[in-house]
Amino acid sequence: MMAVAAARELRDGEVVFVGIGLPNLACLLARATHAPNLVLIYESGAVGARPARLPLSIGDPALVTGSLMVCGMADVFQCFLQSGRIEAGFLGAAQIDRWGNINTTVVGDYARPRVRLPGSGGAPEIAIHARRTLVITRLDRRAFPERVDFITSPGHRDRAGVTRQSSGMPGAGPVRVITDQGILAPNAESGQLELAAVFPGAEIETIRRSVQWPLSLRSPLERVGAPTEVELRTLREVVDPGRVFLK
Amino acid sequence: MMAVAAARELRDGEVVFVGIGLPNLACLLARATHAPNLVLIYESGAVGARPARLPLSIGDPALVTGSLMVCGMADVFQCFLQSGRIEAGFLGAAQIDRWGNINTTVVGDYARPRVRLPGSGGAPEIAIHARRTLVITRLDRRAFPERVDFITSPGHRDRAGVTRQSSGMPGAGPVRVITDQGILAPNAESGQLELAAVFPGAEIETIRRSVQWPLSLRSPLERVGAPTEVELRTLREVVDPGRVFLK
Amino acid sequence: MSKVMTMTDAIAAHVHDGDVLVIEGFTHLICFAAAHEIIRQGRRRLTLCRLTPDLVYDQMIAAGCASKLVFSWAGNPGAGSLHAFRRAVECDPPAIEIEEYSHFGMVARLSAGAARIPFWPLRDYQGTDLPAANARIRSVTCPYTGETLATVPALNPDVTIVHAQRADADGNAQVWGLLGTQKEAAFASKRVIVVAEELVDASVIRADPNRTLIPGVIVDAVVVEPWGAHPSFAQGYYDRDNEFYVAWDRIGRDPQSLQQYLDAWVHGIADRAEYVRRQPDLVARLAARPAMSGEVNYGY
Amino acid sequence: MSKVMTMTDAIAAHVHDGDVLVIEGFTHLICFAAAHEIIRQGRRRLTLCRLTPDLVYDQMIAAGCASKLVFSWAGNPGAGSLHAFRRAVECDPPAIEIEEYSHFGMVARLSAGAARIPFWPLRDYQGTDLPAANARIRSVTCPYTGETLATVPALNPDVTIVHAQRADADGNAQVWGLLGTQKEAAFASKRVIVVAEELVDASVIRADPNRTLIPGVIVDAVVVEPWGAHPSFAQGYYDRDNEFYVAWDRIGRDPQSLQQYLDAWVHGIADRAEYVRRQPDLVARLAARPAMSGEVNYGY
Repeated sequence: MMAVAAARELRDGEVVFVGIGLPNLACLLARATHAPNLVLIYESGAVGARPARLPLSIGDPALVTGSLMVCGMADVFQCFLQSGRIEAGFLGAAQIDRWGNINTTVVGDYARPRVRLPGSGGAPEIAIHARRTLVITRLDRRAFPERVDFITSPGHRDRAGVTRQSSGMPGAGPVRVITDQGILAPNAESGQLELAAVFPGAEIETIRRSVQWPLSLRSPLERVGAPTEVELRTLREVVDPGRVFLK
Repeated sequence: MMAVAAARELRDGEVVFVGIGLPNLACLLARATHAPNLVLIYESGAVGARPARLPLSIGDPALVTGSLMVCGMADVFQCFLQSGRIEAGFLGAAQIDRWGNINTTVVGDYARPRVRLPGSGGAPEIAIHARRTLVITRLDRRAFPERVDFITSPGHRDRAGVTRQSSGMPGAGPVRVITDQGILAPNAESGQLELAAVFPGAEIETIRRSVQWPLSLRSPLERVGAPTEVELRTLREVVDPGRVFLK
Repeated sequence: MSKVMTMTDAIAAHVHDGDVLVIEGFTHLICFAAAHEIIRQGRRRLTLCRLTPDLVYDQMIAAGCASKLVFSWAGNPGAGSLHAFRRAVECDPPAIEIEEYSHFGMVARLSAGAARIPFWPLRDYQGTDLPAANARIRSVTCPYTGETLATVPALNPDVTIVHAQRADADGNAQVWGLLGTQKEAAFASKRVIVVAEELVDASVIRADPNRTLIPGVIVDAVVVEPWGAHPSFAQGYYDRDNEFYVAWDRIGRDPQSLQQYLDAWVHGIADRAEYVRRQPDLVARLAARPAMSGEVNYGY
Repeated sequence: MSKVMTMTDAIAAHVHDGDVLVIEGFTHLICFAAAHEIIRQGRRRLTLCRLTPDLVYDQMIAAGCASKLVFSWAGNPGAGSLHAFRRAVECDPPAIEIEEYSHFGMVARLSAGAARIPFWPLRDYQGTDLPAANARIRSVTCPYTGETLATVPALNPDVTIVHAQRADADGNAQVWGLLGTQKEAAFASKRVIVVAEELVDASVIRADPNRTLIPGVIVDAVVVEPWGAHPSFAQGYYDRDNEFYVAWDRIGRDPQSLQQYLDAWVHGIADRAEYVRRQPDLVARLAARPAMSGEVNYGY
């Protein structure tokens, strides 16, 4: 359902900065259904990739074979991302706060980590430069704290309350946080994440209890339709027939 | 004779930034005689070029075919030149002063030019970054003034008398000014150009009258040997059989 | 959706009076076909930017298209002076404005433009008169070493025209041989026109993706124009017309003969196809002989 | 003069205790053969730099080679954690020092290093805790717009090891597929070791000069090592060994099983040739199938 919901967020013809796992499933699904002209760019340098198999890593050789362009990473970050050519970027999150600030660096104190996570990768620059970002993460009380332990990628306001526009960030930031139970989106005025859409079978109260800040409800609250027959079949038969990422 | 004298300045195995015309003849001659492992780099991006014909322009296709590497010009200037990988660079000069400052920009006032010359090209950065530069220009009183009309490429001291080391320039600057009658070189202490070597048949007094500043003589003054049989034959039969640049 | 159109339509749609224009290519792949169409359509007040104005901008200056030139080396490569340029800057007052850098400075301006940052740092210009002649050459202090480095400002053209050996209908363009600053100029530009010697199927591009210099996602129009870079050259397609470069010194020296050239070879013909038809000796004189690259394997 | 030597000799000559080391390759062409030889020769107090430490530095950390890690994403790509890395930084006090950037920051550090300027400007890090965690992330004011841009300092390694598909005896190295930051790291480095899947005659290089990523003039040693990048991959030669990457999560999780791995596959064998001989299934499992690039013409 997360992959389906993410796929629906993509528009035909867009240039998308793709990560491995669910983002990749979402992009491949979107391209196989409503967005055949989606251009997939991977931080490894593959542009317009058409992988013949589901890539297991962001640098899978299948991303290269038959792609439109392969360039060095300096070009990826300077000429594509920093120059504003990326319309949508995906981010994961170990923790995310009410402003959409994301932590993928460390649980606990930076100098004395309880759990050391992989770190930044390209996430901060995606969060700053992509015209909009889509965050994909499971709903979990520990993952949605009042305050993240470390801001790896910026959301709509920093710790001092300064907005991303005032900090000079070109992109719109995390416009959708897609969880396994519903979608959070920033309030148009405050930038604070509120519940914007609920997936079939999900309970609003459960969702609220899974978030450590008082979660507002958007009105009207969108009820997301279940994956269609076509979406499910495409996912299972075309995108991930080997069930590498699908459970 | 100028091409022969310039060729003799090059050492085997060096990486040389080449210009078209005499510098190119000098490099090809050096490679055909005492320096078979000279690596020729052209500002157009051809590295390790082995032109099958004498290139008429710095971007001749013959510089590309069979070269070791062709890269973009950002790499030429950043990764090769600015990074200090170039051992010798050639410069031409419309005017050159006693400190080796070179003008290739304008005769007369910059805003109201009497003669507009082509301008900088890559000369300032060659003059600053190549470990040493070789200047090739005909001896002529107008070309060796007390003060150049415009400093396009820096020599050993600027107009205020500041040395190139104090200005933070990595290269040694113009270590040889090769003319049609002899070679000028900077005094080891002052950096002022003095007459270091005289070609066969040239008169010291004629040379001195062709320079607008009081030209010192290095002691001992080198008497350059005439082009050898091998040098002449190589130039005429191997390097420029079509007599494009040789008179 | 195909972006392929005629040169006439591409210039009409994307090159406007007053634009900041880059016709790219360092001696290699200079799109004279586009320049001639711009002259024919009578564009005015253009700011022309190139490292080497070359004959291409000398012709456009002579035709009255330019109000300003941004450059680093204004000669006829290997053959002498650009006389229309010299007449325009040696007259009093000058007929065009100039803004002058070194090659490295121009490369750095386009690199900054492509990366969309406002300046680029370089070690250059110490002891020269260039910063005094051009107030846009400035400096910055390194936040680590305290050193002073020179800076140049980003150059972000309104439109860049890139000539490529081949492209697909979406504008994915492959270039080999000298690369100049084509990639940087295209990424720096608001609009991009790709002109190709050959239109190829996307499968040709996808067979060798490292060869792609310009991605279709930044391209607005694709024009297919064989011999479109003559008298400059296209590696693997045709040689540089050195005879014409030498002849230009004579043509350009006399304003009247230059005007006759423009009348006959630009205004007097409809398009590049006619230009090629009227020079039946081009193939015999300049067509490239084979020197093949060999293949590599992209499989896994 | 040929620069070809054995891996043993190249590491002995060019990698010293205390060096700042880069083994390059972004998932592609990571030279495990060099890392294993460095482990075998018992190098100590290395500062290891890579965007993604990957299994290659996880193994070197486990083997005790490293005192510091400079990086931007420390995970097992597509398969989980780097457990030796985590143990080293999660213990109190940490067993290794870390210096952390984002990918763009690391790319920019190497770009500055390659261009030999002391810093690189980028738009990044606003609103993040990275500058607070790493005092080497600073800022600079644009001399044109007055804007504040982030900066990172140049990275100039003592030695960089680049794996290439093919090279000639002088070190002119050609790479296709993913290019990572190999070019920048090599140009930034004081010494460069090129490791190639195949040694080719210079004529192969000269037939396609645009394919050359590293010029021989900056290379100190050439090592010919087929399968030298396994378990990472070499486009056109062999696939990524995803099974091994997944297995590493289990091997690395337990310090004892990790030590057994190092004993068996690093200390317990002489060189990469033996490593390949002892895995006779590699070819059947991973050898690349053909997907040819096609040729282009470099003639004129």
